[in-house]
Amino acid sequence: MYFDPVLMIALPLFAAFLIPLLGRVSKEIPKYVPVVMIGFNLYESIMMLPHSMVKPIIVIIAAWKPPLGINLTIGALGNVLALIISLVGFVVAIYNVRFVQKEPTEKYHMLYMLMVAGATGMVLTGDLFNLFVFLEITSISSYALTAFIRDRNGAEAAFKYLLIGSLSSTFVLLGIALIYGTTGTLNMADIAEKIQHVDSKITIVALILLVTGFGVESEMFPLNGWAPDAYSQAPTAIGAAFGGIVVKAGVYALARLIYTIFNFQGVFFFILIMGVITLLIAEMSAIRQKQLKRMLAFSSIGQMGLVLIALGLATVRGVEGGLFQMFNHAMIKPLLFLSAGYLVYYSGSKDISDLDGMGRKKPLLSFFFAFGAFAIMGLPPLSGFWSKFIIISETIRGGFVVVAALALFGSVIEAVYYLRVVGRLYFKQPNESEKTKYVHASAILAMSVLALVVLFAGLFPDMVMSYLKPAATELVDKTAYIKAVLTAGL
Amino acid sequence: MRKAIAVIFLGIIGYYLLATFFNIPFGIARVLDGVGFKYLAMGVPDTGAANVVTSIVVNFRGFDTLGEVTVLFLAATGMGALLHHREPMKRSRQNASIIVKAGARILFPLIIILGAYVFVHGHLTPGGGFQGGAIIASGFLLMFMSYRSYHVNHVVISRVESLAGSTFVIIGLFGLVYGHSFLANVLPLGTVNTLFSAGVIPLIYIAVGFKVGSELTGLLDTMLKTVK
Amino acid sequence: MDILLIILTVILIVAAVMTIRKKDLVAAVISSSVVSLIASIYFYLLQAPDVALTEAAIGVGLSTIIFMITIRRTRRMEE
Amino acid sequence: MIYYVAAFSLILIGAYAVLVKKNMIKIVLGLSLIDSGVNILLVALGYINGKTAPIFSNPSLKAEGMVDPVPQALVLTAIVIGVAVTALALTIVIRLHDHHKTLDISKIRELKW
Amino acid sequence: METIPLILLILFGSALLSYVIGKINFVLKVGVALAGILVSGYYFLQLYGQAQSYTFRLLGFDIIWRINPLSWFFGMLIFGLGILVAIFSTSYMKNKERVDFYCFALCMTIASMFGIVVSGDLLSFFFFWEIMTWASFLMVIYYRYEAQAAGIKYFVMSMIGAYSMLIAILMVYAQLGTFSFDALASGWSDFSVSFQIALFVLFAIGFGVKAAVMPLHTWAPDAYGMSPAPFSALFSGVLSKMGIYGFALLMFVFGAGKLAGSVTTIHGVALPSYILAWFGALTALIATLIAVMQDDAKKLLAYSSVGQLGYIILGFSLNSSMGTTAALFHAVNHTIFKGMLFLSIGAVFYRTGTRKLSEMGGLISNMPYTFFVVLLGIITMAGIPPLSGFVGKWLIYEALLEKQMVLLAVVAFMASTAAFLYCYRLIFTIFLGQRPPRFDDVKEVPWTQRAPMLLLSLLTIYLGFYPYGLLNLIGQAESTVMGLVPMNLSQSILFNDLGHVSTIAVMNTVGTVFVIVFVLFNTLYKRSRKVGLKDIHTSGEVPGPEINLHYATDFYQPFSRSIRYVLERSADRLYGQFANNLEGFFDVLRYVYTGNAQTYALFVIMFLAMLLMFTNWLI
Repeated sequence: MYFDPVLMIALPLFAAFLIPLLGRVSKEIPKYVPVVMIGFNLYESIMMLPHSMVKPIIVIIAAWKPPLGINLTIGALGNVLALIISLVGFVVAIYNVRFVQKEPTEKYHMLYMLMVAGATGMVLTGDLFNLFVFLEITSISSYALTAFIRDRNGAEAAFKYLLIGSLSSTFVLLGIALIYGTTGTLNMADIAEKIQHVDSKITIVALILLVTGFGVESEMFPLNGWAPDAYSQAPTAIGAAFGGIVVKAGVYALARLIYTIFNFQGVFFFILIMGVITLLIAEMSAIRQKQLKRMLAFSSIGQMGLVLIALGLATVRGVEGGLFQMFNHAMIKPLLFLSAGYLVYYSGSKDISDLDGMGRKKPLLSFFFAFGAFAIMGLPPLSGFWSKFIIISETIRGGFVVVAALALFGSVIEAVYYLRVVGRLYFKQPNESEKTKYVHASAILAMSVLALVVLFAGLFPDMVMSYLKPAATELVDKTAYIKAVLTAGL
Repeated sequence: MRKAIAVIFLGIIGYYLLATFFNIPFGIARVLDGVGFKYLAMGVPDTGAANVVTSIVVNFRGFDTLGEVTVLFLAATGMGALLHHREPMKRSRQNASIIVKAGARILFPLIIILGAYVFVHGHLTPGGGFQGGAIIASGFLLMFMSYRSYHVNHVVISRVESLAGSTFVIIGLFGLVYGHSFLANVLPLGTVNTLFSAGVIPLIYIAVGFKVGSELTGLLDTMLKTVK
Repeated sequence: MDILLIILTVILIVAAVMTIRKKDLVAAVISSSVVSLIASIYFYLLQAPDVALTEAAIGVGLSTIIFMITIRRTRRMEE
Repeated sequence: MIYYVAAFSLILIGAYAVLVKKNMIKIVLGLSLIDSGVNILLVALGYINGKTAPIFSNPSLKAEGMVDPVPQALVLTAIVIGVAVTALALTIVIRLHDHHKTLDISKIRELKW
Repeated sequence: METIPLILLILFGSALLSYVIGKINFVLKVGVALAGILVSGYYFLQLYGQAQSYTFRLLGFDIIWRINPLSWFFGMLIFGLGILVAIFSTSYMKNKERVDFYCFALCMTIASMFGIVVSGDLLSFFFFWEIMTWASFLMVIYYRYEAQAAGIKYFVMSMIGAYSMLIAILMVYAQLGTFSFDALASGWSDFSVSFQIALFVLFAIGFGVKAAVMPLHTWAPDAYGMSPAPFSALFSGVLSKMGIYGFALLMFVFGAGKLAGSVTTIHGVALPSYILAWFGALTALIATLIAVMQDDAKKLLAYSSVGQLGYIILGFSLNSSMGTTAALFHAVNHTIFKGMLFLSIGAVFYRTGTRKLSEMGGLISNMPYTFFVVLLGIITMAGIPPLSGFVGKWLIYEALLEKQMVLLAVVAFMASTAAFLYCYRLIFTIFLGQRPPRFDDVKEVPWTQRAPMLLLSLLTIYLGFYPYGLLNLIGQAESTVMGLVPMNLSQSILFNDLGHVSTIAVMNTVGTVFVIVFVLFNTLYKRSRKVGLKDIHTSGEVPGPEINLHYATDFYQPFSRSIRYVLERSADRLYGQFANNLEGFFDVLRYVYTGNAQTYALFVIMFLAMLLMFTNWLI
């Protein structure tokens, strides 16, 4: 039993508008509002799952059938991503409850909730311009959150992010202009239907503009200059959420574009190549990082490179692998970020070299970090293994042996730098014994949930995959999606 | 060096994009089955708003507008968060001359009324919540500029903002409850070209007007204040 | 009509160039508000009075003010 | 056509400012120039020669005689989003200036490599 | 419940359980781990001679777990040594920190190795292979502070190997659409020659890393040396055998040994196999030479282990029945004597707290049992009759001569002879000579440690005397799984084209001679002479006064001078340099992230411009 899915977006917005009022009542309330709202989203996306697997749920807004009105199209893919986003969002929201002490906290919670709502909107909407609006909601809240700490580096990172983000969003707008100018519609399914009759010289330019725009959010090289800075300078929880929320929405938009709306075969190969380049450059940069969070940021980019490779394969199985990788990345990266955030906090320095012997002082945090590192390296039986395995297997099946070898080379590099950090945590003699500080229970809870999900997905990958298969099918075979939207309510 | 590279690549982009856009002839109705003409045909009979742009912004694509309001809200919130200081803040500005002050006194109510007029008549004439809100904000700006001591109550502003924003969503939820879809126009459409027509459209635009007005005012206030 | 349009366009481009050329940021911002103003006239000519009004209120008015405030809080000259 | 040229001039000039100008306020100005350009372009795409604004201010007007209203609605949204981004960008610029005492973006690169 | 999943479940379960319960007290964690291994060992014994298989689908892939004589053979090694090591650990690990961690890693390693041998498809093979890698990695880093470099080196090299194997596996999958061994076995000969060679090379790299084939061996000395002694035994004795098992699969089950198509053959062996044979032989020789130079007892054993594995690979690469028999037989031997030696070095370490040969001496009277075990161990290792080591080496020489590879036989023989050098040193420096005063009150190790060592010693005597049972087992594996005709066997006599040898006769002869010499020696040279610490002959050279002549440190000084050329060009250093250069390159590359926001914006513009210019490629 699920409620109208539009509430997944409307209620967080409503709550966000109300937070200033609620904040007057008590300072405590705003802390829990995101937990409740995103928890509701989580509930919704779980309850919708059995329905959306069968056929897309079309939600009509303002009583206008598509393509006239805006509609939410919750196919398997959108639902799975909404689930991922709400799950990560929920966990990070729990973490936020105690972690955020920087004033003004109520604004922080507001921004955070809107970021999650925006990302949810991006993956649920069926309208191209609405996608743009939600992209802006997501990215503006991300800009503000990046600079939230208000130190010099945070502002710098935020400015970079904003510059690149807004530059690219104008390209998105240009692309939308081109599409509207030639097809006269903004509904994605309708566009997909009508764009076949448009001169491909025009549509390819539209696609390029849109890919450039959404490539920024999905961390494609060379559009990812913002990522390492933003990840490392944002508050820890936000850095964790970027990988699981903002980037996922960006990749979703990218996938939607290249699979559903447009139909260019060469683009897939292009995405594949960009994926490899992204992966390699990110891993190579990561290995030389001195700061822990910055290293994690580069590693995150590398993981997205792997996702892009999977999307570039354009096979159902490959996309499944890519979605699985996205799922894993969304679970593991927050785990790493949250534990790293605490480790950095306790060691009092952002540098990896100051983490010596934290394994002794903070065994649980270090365990979570090591667990996450092992999972992201793709060691069985953790879930990272399966996604990597499927992607590489499909890459080789597609005949791209060199690509697979390069991706694996990237994995080796990844193993090296993660092991170096884990080594610091465990192998080095702790420099001096400080009195141990308290780790909030909400943080431990958040990390445990993520770790359990990772372990569970690794032991029972079929459970996860059974939901990803319809999602991948929906993406690769777009006819069902288009039909569902255009016949909605008839 | 950077200049040269930038010019070269911008030249390339400009060339290719212009070439592409020249393929789309200007000033000709190209896509006859596009949604735009359907909106034109349906706008008045089905929404009751004389201004089709308004009916699109508030009704057909009302969800976008909700997002848009959120974006503005986000920007205001973000700025508030970024310029937050623990110490109380003040505007530092010399009092303006007596003429300006006197003028401002007279102009301020007029500007507010103009703004209100613009957003109340959004469904009939050009203009609407955003424009009206901006006009109201400029009225407050005038007061900020003229009177050093002029003070807007932050609590009031944020309450207006909150209430206006939640009104928008509540109207949407009413649509969900009574009209089976979010933001559905559940009120009677009335007679076209009268003030009380077009169902929820004016209500939403009024809410948007209040919200945008208070948000922009708050935004300007935030930017003008500094720590002494 | 065409001549008016061409004159407007020339002013637009000149104003845009001035926006990025002027060392004095206040002058640059004023130039950019001229750009917005002309854009607003464009919108009017393109039968978009709603957009014209918005651009006039927000582009010409509000964002100019925001720029001005920023300049006052930072520095006026481009170094 | 001249609208296209004007729009692209704005976009390119703005992009040039973003890419080359060192002063951050200039960069933000460049961004808003790009926004204006894109907006002009969008509205121009909806224009149809000899047709009127999409407002039925008196009953004699016919739907067939009006320009496409959708781009106008989109631009309305885009303008508001643009100003929101500009405002936020300028706030960040103020913060950066507070910290670094400069507006020169090439001097603000503590996060690199 | 099916036996195979049951065993895996017990092992993995006891790993987790011993870790969780292990927080409570010592007896519980060790008890749980030991019980888990013993119970699963019991179930494993029941699998003998059966042909069970268990299949299920995972992620749309068919997973097959099955037992056959070959996997039973290797399973026997795993459980045989695994149980002994577990028993040994009960006292060895007492009063050590993080025993729960140790037990976890031990059980995980054994479980994953068992998983490898029962895998009937490449996917689960790779899955368990990876688990084995990280589980043993946890063991290598057990002594955390010193072990970091060794651990990371081990892990990274294993990963490179595993990924090269993964590429091969997935190339097979791309061709056949299935991971099953059977399909690969029947489909192998249909592959094109270049594809076969590519697969062969990729698989060989993957297995070669685990089997420590030179030049992929560099992790081995450090990793063996760093892990706790009981685990070193398992590491060298069984874990490295997984690489050997891989080679057995590759050469005989998959059929890479008889590379179909037009590949040059040398002495009846396909070229890739022939090259592999040389790799094996040179590994045996060079590793032995390096082993001679080691001062750390465990490193010495580690290099010797690398060398012995070289022999085994040499045996496999001959692609003949005799070679395979020799290899498998030697694999068992190696497990036994490496188990003995590592455990006894562990025992010595347990009592003395050092592994440096130069610091020890004269422990014979303190630890007589251990001395006895080491004595038997080095005799087997050097391949001297009458113990089982002789049978294995004899078979290898025979197999080489059968193929008329004289040169290889010479190299192998040289390596075997050189092994005497370090064998002698091992026993001499630890147990003979003079005892440093601080070791005066060293006691023999407890029975839980003595028993496994003695058991292994009995086994090596038994196998030297009566290898028939083991050879029969190997024969079964060869005929049913590996597609070879097993050797002609009769009770204790080994036949081949060149002749035959009777182990009983050998045993009798050697035994008689030994008794005679022992008696003569004791009667004729009854008086023993106390020697000074520096009274020693340096490989026949007269030492100059400037040479520090402690008998342990500079035992083979002139010899080491003569092979310095080899030592200086170690692969390890080469890899280190390569890795450094690579990192330097990465360092340059990351400068694309200049930190300047405008540069990033320029990247966006350039990206867009490039795409617009090459639109034709995208359509």
